[in-house]
Amino acid sequence: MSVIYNSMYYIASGGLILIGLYIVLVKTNLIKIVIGLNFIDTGINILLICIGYIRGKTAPIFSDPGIKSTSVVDPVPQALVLTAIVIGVAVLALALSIVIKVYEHNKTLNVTKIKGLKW
Amino acid sequence: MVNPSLLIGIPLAFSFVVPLFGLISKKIEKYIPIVALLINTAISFILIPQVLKKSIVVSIGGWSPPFCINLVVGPLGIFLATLISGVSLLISIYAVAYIKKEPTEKYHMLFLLLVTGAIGIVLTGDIFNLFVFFEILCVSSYALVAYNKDKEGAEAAMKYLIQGSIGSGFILIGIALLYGIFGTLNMADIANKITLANPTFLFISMAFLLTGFGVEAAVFPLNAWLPDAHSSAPSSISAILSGIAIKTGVYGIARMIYTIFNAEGVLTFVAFLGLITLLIGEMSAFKQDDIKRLLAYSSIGQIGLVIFALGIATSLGVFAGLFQIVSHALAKALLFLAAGYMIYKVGSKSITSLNGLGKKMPLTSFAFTIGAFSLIGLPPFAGFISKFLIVYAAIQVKKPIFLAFIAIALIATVIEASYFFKIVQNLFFKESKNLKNITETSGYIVIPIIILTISIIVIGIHPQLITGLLKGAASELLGRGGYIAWVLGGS
Amino acid sequence: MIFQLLLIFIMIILAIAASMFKDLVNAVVVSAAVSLIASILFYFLQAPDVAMAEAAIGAGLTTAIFIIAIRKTERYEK
Amino acid sequence: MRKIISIIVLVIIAAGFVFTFSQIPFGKDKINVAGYYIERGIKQTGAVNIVTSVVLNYRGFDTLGEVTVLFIAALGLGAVLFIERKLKEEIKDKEDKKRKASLILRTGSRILFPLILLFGAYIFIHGHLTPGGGFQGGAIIASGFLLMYLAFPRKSINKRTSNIIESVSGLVFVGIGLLGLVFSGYFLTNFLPKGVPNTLFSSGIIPIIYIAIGLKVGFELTGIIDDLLGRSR
Repeated sequence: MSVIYNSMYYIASGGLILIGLYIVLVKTNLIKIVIGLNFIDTGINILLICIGYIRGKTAPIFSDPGIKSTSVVDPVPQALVLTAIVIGVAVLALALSIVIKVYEHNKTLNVTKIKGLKW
Repeated sequence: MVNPSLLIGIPLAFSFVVPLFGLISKKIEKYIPIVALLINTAISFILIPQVLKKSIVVSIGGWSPPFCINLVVGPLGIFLATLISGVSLLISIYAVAYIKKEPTEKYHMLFLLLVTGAIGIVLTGDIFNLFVFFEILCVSSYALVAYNKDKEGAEAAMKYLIQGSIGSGFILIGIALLYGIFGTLNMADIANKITLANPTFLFISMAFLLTGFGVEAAVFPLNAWLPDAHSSAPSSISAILSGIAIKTGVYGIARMIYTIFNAEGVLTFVAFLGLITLLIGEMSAFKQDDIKRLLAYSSIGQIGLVIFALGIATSLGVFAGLFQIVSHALAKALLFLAAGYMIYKVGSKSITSLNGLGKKMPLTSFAFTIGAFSLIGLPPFAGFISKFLIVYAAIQVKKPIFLAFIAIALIATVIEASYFFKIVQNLFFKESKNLKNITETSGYIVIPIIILTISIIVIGIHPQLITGLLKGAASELLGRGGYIAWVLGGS
Repeated sequence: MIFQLLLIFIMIILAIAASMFKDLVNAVVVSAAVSLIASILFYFLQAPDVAMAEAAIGAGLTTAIFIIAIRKTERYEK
Repeated sequence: MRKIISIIVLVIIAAGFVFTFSQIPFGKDKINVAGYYIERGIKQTGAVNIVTSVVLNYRGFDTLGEVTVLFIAALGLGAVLFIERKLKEEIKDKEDKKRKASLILRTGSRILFPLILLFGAYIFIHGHLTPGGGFQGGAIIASGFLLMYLAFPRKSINKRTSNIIESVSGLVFVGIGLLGLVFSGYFLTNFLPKGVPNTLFSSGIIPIIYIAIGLKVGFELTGIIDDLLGRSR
C-alpha cells in the first residue's frame, strides 16, 4: 500500500508530461498541440511540488503561533511553481495568438495542410 | 565600483519606460534602445578590467550565496555580456531606420527585453534564474519572429514556439530533478556536491538539460525551427537571433557540461554532434536559393563548429571556440544586416535578384563580402584566426578520431567557400537587370554595417585586443574549482 | 488517500480524453478539469499558494483564453 | 511512422522518469537550503508566509523575470494581433450587431464586478500574511474584467490607461530594486523597516511589490483578453 502512496503523485506528474508530449508529437491540430504544452507544464508543476512535500507537515505559513519551524514543508518548490505557472500562461497566450494568425493566413489548423509547419 | 546587476536592470527599466515616453512623443521611443544599450556597453567595458583582476560575485537581496540568487561575473560572463551589449547596440541603431511596420514601440520594447534575457542568462549563477531568463529570451524571440505578421513569419514562430516550449519544459524537468536530489539551486553549490549523487541519475538529468539548451543552440537533431525562424523574421531580428540568441544556448550547454556536471565522458560525443551539425548546416546552405535561408543554414554550420571546438576541451580548443563565437557573432550580424538592407531595396529574397548590386550599393556589397570572407576563414579577417585555432587545437589532441573530424571540417569549409564565392561573384560581376533607381542612402542603416566591418578587420589584424579576456574565459570554463570558490568563498 | 488516488486516476483519464475529443471545446473544458484537479492535489500537498494560483490562472483564465481562440478559429478538429 | 517514432521517444523518456523518480524519495525530509528560509524567514523579512518571503525576497529576481515574461507575452500578443484602426472599427461594428448578453448576466456582473475587484485586492494586499499574493490577486482581477467583457460586448478598457498602469507598476518593482542598491548595495534588498510579523503593515517592501505585481498582472491579463477579443479602442 505504501508503494502506491509513495508513487501515485509521481505517476500523476509523469503521466501528464507523457500525455502532453504524445499530444504535441502526434496530434495535428494546432490548438490540441497547445493543450498538450499546457499538460506538460501542469505535470512539471506537480513534480516540483511533490519534491518539496514532506509527509505529516503543514504549509509554510506561520500565521498561527503554534506552528514550529520544524513542522513545515519545503517552501522553495512552491515559489518555483508560482513562477512556472505564470510563465506557462504567458507562453500559452502568445502561442494562441500565433495560432490565430496562422489560421487567418491558412484557414486551417491542421499542421499537415500547412506548408511551413511540416516537420 | 559599478554593480553588475545594472547590466540587467537598465535594459529592463528602459523597456518599461518606453510607453511613458510614447505619451510625450512617438518619435522618441525608437531612440530609447540605443540609449539603454549604450549605457550597458559602457558599463560592461568599465567592468572588464575589474573582472580580469578578480571575479565579481554579487548577491541579489543581500544574503550570502547559496541562500539567494547571485550574479557571477567572471571573465566568461563579462565577455559574453559585452559582446551581447555591443552587437545589440549596433542592431538597435540599424532598427531605427529599418523598422517601419506598426506597432514600432512594441518592437523596441521586445528587442530590449530580448537583450535583457540574453545578458541575464550569461551572468546569473542560479539555475532556476537561468531558466527564467531563458524564457524571457525565448518568449520575446517567438513574438519578434512573428512580428511581420505575414504567413511565413506566423508559421515559423509557431514551429519555433512548439519546439522551444518542449525544450524549456525539459530544462525545467532537469532543474526539478537536480533540486530533488541536492536541495539547492545555486549552480556552484550543485557543482560542489555533484559527486555525491548516483551517476546514472546525473546522466539522465543532464540529458534533459542538454536537450533543452540544444533546441536553442540548434544542435543537429533539434534544429528544424532555425532556418524558418531566422529567414522569416525582420532582418534586424535575424541578426540578433543568429548573432546572439544561439550563443546563449551554447553557453548553457558549456556551463552544464563543464561547470556543473564535469562530464568528460560526453565531450567526444558533443564534438561529434557539433561536426554533424556543421556538415548538415553547410550542405543544406549550399542548396538554398533564398539568401536569408542560406545565411540561417550557415549559422547552423558555424554553431556546429563552436560546439566541436568546445568538445575538444583543451584550453586552446575552448579558447578557439570562444574566438569563433566572437567572429561569428560579428560576421553573421553584419551579413544579416547587409542582406536585409539589400532585400529591402530590391524587394526580393532570391539570390539571383541581387545580381549586379555591387555597382549600385558598393558599400553594403563590400561589407557583405568582408563578412562572407571572414566566415569562410580567409586572412586577415577575424574568422581566419578562429578557424585556424580550432584546426590547430584539434591536431594537438593527437587522437586519430579528431584528425578524421578535421578532414570533415575542412570539407565543410570548402562547401561554405563555394556558396559564398558564388554570391560575391553575382554581386560584383553579373549584369544587373532591373535595378535602375536603387541608391545607397547614408544614415542609420549604414553606420552599424561600417562599424561591424571595421571591427572584423581590426580583430583579424590585432587579435591580442581580446585574447586576454578570452583566455580568462576559457580557464573559467575548464577550471570549475575556481568558479565554485568564487561563489561559495573558498570552501 | 483513496480520495487522492481516485482524483489522480480521474485526472489521467481526463487528460487522455482531452487528446481524443474531436470537438476542441470539449477538449478545453476537460483540460480545465485537469487543472482544477491539479489544484486540489496542490492543496493536499500543503501548497495553498500554488493551489490558488493554479485555480485562478490555470483553470480559470487559461480556459477563457482557449475559448476565445477557438471562437476566432474553428471548433472541430478535421 | 511519426506515431511509432514518437512512441519510442516517449518510452525512453518514461524509462528515464521511472529511474530518476525512484531516486527521489516521496514525502521524506530532504530540506537543504530551504531550512535557512524556514528558520530565519520571519526574522529577516517579517513575512509570516514563507512562500511569499521566498518569492519576493530571497528569490525576488526570479519574480522580476516572471513578471517580465508575462509583460513580454502581453506585448507580443499585441504586436502579433495588431490591426490598423480603420479595420478595427469595422470588425467592432460587425461583432456588436451579433451579440447581446442577457439581462441576468448584465445585472449580475454589475453587482459582482466591484466585489471581485475588492477580493482580488484583498488577496494581493494580504500576500505576506495568508496564502495568495500578487499573481493570484491579479488573476482574480482579470477574471472580474473577463466577466464584464462577457456582459458588455460593446465596452472595453481604456488601453492607454492600462498601458500606463502596467509601465508604472513595472517601474515601481525595478525602482524598489534599484533603491535597495542605493541604500544597502544589493539589488532588491528589503531596506524598509520590517514591523511586527503577522500584522498588515509589516515585512518592508513585500506588500508594496505585491501591490505593484497585482496591478500589473491584473491589467496585463486583461490586456491579453482584450487583444484576443480584438476590440480595444
